[in-house]
Amino acid sequence: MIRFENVGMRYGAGPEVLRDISFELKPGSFHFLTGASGAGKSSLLRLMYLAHRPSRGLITILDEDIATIPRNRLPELRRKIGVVFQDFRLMSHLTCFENVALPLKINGAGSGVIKKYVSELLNWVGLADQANARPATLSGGQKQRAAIARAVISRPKLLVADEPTGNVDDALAVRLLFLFEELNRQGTTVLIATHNESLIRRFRHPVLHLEDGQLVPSPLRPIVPLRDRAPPPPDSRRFSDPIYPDAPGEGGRHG
Amino acid sequence: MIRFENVGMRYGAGPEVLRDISFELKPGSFHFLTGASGAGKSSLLRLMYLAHRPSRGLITILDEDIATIPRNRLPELRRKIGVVFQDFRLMSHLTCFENVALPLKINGAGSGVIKKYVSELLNWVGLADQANARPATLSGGQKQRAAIARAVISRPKLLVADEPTGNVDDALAVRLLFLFEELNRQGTTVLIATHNESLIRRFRHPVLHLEDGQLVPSPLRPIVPLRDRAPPPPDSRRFSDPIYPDAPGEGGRHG
Amino acid sequence: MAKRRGDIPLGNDPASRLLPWIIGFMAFIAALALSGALVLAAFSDRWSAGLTGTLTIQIPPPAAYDDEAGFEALQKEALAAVRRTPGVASATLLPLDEMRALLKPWLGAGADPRDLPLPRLIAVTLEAGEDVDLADLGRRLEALAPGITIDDHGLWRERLTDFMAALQLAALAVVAVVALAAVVMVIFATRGGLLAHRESIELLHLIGAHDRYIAAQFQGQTLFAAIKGGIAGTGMAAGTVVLLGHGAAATGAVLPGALVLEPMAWLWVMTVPMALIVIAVLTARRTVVNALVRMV
Amino acid sequence: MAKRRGDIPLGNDPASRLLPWIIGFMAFIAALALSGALVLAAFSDRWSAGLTGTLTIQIPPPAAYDDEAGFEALQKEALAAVRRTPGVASATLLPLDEMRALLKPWLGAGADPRDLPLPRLIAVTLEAGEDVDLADLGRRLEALAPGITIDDHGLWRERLTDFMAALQLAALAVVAVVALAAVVMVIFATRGGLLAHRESIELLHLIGAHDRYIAAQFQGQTLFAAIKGGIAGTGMAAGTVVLLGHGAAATGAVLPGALVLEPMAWLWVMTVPMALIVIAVLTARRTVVNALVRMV
Ligand SMILES: Nc1ncnc2c1ncn2[C@@H]1O[C@H](COP(=O)(O)OP(=O)(O)OP(=O)(O)O)[C@@H](O)[C@H]1O
Ligand SMILES: Nc1ncnc2c1ncn2[C@@H]1O[C@H](COP(=O)(O)OP(=O)(O)OP(=O)(O)O)[C@@H](O)[C@H]1O
Ligand SMILES: [Mg+2]
Ligand SMILES: [Mg+2]
Repeated sequence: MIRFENVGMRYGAGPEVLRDISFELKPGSFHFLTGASGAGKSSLLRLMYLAHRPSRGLITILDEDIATIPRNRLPELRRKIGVVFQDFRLMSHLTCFENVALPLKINGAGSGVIKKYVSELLNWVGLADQANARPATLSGGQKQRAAIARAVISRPKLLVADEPTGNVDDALAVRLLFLFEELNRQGTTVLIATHNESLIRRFRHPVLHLEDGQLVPSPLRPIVPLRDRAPPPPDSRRFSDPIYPDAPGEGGRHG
Repeated sequence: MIRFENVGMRYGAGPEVLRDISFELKPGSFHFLTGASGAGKSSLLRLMYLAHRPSRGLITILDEDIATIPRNRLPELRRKIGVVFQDFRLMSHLTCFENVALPLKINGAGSGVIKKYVSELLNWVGLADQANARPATLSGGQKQRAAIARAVISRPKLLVADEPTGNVDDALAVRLLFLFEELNRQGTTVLIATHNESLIRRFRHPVLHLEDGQLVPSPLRPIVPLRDRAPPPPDSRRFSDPIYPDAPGEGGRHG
Repeated sequence: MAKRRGDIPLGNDPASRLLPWIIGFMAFIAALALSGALVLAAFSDRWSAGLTGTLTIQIPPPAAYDDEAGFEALQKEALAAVRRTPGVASATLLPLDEMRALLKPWLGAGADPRDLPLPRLIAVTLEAGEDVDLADLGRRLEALAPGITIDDHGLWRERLTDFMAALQLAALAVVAVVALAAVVMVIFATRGGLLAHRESIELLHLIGAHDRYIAAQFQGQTLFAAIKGGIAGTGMAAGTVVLLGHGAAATGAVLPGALVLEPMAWLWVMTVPMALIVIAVLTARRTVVNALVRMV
Repeated sequence: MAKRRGDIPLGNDPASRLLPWIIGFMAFIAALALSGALVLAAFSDRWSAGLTGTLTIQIPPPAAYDDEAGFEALQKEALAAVRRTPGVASATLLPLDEMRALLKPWLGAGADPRDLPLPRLIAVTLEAGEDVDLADLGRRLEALAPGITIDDHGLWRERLTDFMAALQLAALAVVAVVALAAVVMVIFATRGGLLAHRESIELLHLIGAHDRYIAAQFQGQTLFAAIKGGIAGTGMAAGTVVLLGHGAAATGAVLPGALVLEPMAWLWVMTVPMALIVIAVLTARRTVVNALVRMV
């Protein structure tokens, strides 16, 4: 469970870029996060993936109160959170394959397991041909897909994606959203910050809307009940889980 | 005038990512460039802003044959080309203001001129408050707008923009397109690579479409005659020209 | 494939690329300075061995020109007294012939000093490392007969030791500066690496890497750089020392003993790269651990 | 505001931050080594001045004990012969009293060598820098009377000069290594800077900057680093030299002349930072210009 209560956030000694944020994401929910450029979407996500501490308020991430969690237990919690960064943050000296494999490697997975799951996922996002390419030689959309693959490779309990479809065309964006929905169906809580209005219209998930650092009702769609979801699209495929092989919902076809 | 004749391009010893590209952009024209992720849009733009040489074919940029131009005349030609990079490429240690001022500074402009024009332009793209912020402290959309401001600050003869609206919402995207159109109206040749279909639908400029490294007719809109343009939107504003004060079409209101 | 390479491109950043060179240079200087100090120590020992470790005792001839028997008895007593002294290895009465040979240049080649009333000299060799109580010996000899004097070549020895000590002090000062410089440079290089890779480090943190996982990569990198640099620098210094020794020998130097290092001294020189490696790794570890806990 | 700072964040990258320290360290070592060589040179000059520059000529007493007049004539002739020799500054016959004082220790305090047939000694001072043809002088003296010998203290002088030369050779080897190391390090640091900032450089190129605009920033950066490091390192070395000199003086060393640098020698030491700065800037410029023409 994710819960924000009266959260404020500032960078350094600057003004508060987030103010009085309160909301709750149920386990297994799927939300969009919208707002104008500079409204604070990325900042809110930074709080969720534990890159920043709030200046006030209470944050609970996956049932952990992040104000009291000791530093040495942070890595464990972070391994349950997958992040797609707005600027990708791929390691420039590692290949596409190695970048995607990184979370598994840090988790101590064996190279056989790594090879199997990473190849499968690269295939899914359409990067099989670029497996051995360095990020510098990837196109914008290819980088973005590699970043997405890295975020989902370890089947996180919480997936946080910042503008994950800004560099791909609409067809590919829809395909990537299917990937997130598949993950969501297996129990992952998903929050996606996006500017893409056609995506939000197509995938009827509830929307959190930020305006100038505060949560306000979305002009596109007020927050709707959790169960009101679009049915899974026909070409969504499952992929197997390298880290939690017995995760709920597992057992689909393998690509 | 921009002309490509049977151009091919490869990175290092890799396969050709562009093949048999032939087209011509008339001075003062405005084109979109579309194509799936990895189709070669950014590569084509790299050729246009002289970051890469073709492996074959003939390229003429602003009436210069780039195969024969001596190295010491390249800077002069490049100063006439404004570029919005897909990954922004802001200098991380310079402020937003200094980044936008860079082309003027390299051109030898005085600090009074720089201050006037940069402030005006930052105002236009909505970054007046962030003038003294480093890129690392800007949001994704703010970075993108700074990159756009830097590309247009010196009134280039050719403007090349790679996915300039990937990180901003549709309203802001439209506003930025107005900026490009205003520039275009003053004589700048514009080429914009984008995935944003709603933008292409709204601004009825001709479309170059890439598929797997080759130019094919656009599914959205076949290339249309140059004069078939949308009328200027009501809120488009002119801004004054720091480098070519007597550029054609100059004389609008100053913001 | 992902296993062989570190996650952070540490080998790539400028600071890391410089580190082996810096450490190599410092190892070179430190090893050279240390070798210098050691060579000087051995050399000064050997040189002053010709001056120290020996005494000359001079027994004046008796005032009465004809007391031959008394003079000989006095010589024997003095010799016995000297031999009894702790720390004396041997003592010999210089034969009259040698005395005369010594005197010859002063008397002219043609002179025959056979019948002169000459003082007698006792050549004393001291045991190595022992300190002889010269004051006590002097008192005892004085008691036998006034006028017996001890010459311990003190001035020369003092000059030489002072000079050598000054040189050695300079050499050791250089070694100390190198150790300090090594700490400073490693701190800077490591901070440089942390700065250059702060985004990679943040990313690793955010995907769940422990501090020790990250610190290990820095430590490994520094260890590698220090080993490379330390060995290369010390090797070059050793080569220089050997070459200088050979060069000095080739110029036909008449120095008392060549300018070469003893085997034990080589062991000391070998401690230079080891010390540098230990200093570098510990410094890097401390710097990284301190920095990491302050990051996200 | 945009004017004050370079476009490329050169001061920020690890290699650039290290550069002043590296150059400082190298300046320290080079200045110290050069000072050492200079101190040794001056010192060895002063020390051997007591040994060289003088000769002793010994005239044996005549075989006939009573040929006083002949002996004195011989002494005068020899003295005249010596004084005629080019390069001789002065020559004095050692008075008999001094002769006896010299002999006293050998003859015993009580002996009176007044009536001994002593050889006579001529003390010769040579003109500084002049080379005297000793073989010719020897032949001429031999012609006057067989048995006249010349003692030029050669062995001592040779030992000392050899030793000093070996030390100076080592010091100059260090200076040479430092110069080489400076070139290598600057090349690496500059390449590191080029690598670290290759994106900034590409961007500057793409928005129309000339190569010289970019190269100037690197050169300025290196100049700044070299000035900082060169001055600091040389200053520290000068401090060390002064301290060592004082330390040596304070221990009451009986060295012939203190271990201090002459004013002229200080000027030489000052060339160290200047040479380093020139080496650094030229190397940086070359490296950058070579690299830039190969970029877009
Ligand atoms: N590291 C930082 N230091 C200081 N201020 C920052 C930092 N990062 C962001 N900001 C400021 O915080 C505000 C919110 O930024 P944020 O990145 O959260 O916006 P966003 O909603 O993600 O925008 P976008 O859609 O453009 O990515 C902006 O005004 C931005 O300038
Ligand atoms: N520096 C490079 N070295 C080698 N290959 C590259 C390099 N840059 C791009 N490529 C390859 O060239 C192809 C075209 O890339 P390009 O960046 O032009 O695509 P794009 O149309 O801009 O895609 P996107 O919409 O995702 O940005 C891709 O397959 C990419 O992997
Ligand atoms: Mg953002
Ligand atoms: Mg692209």
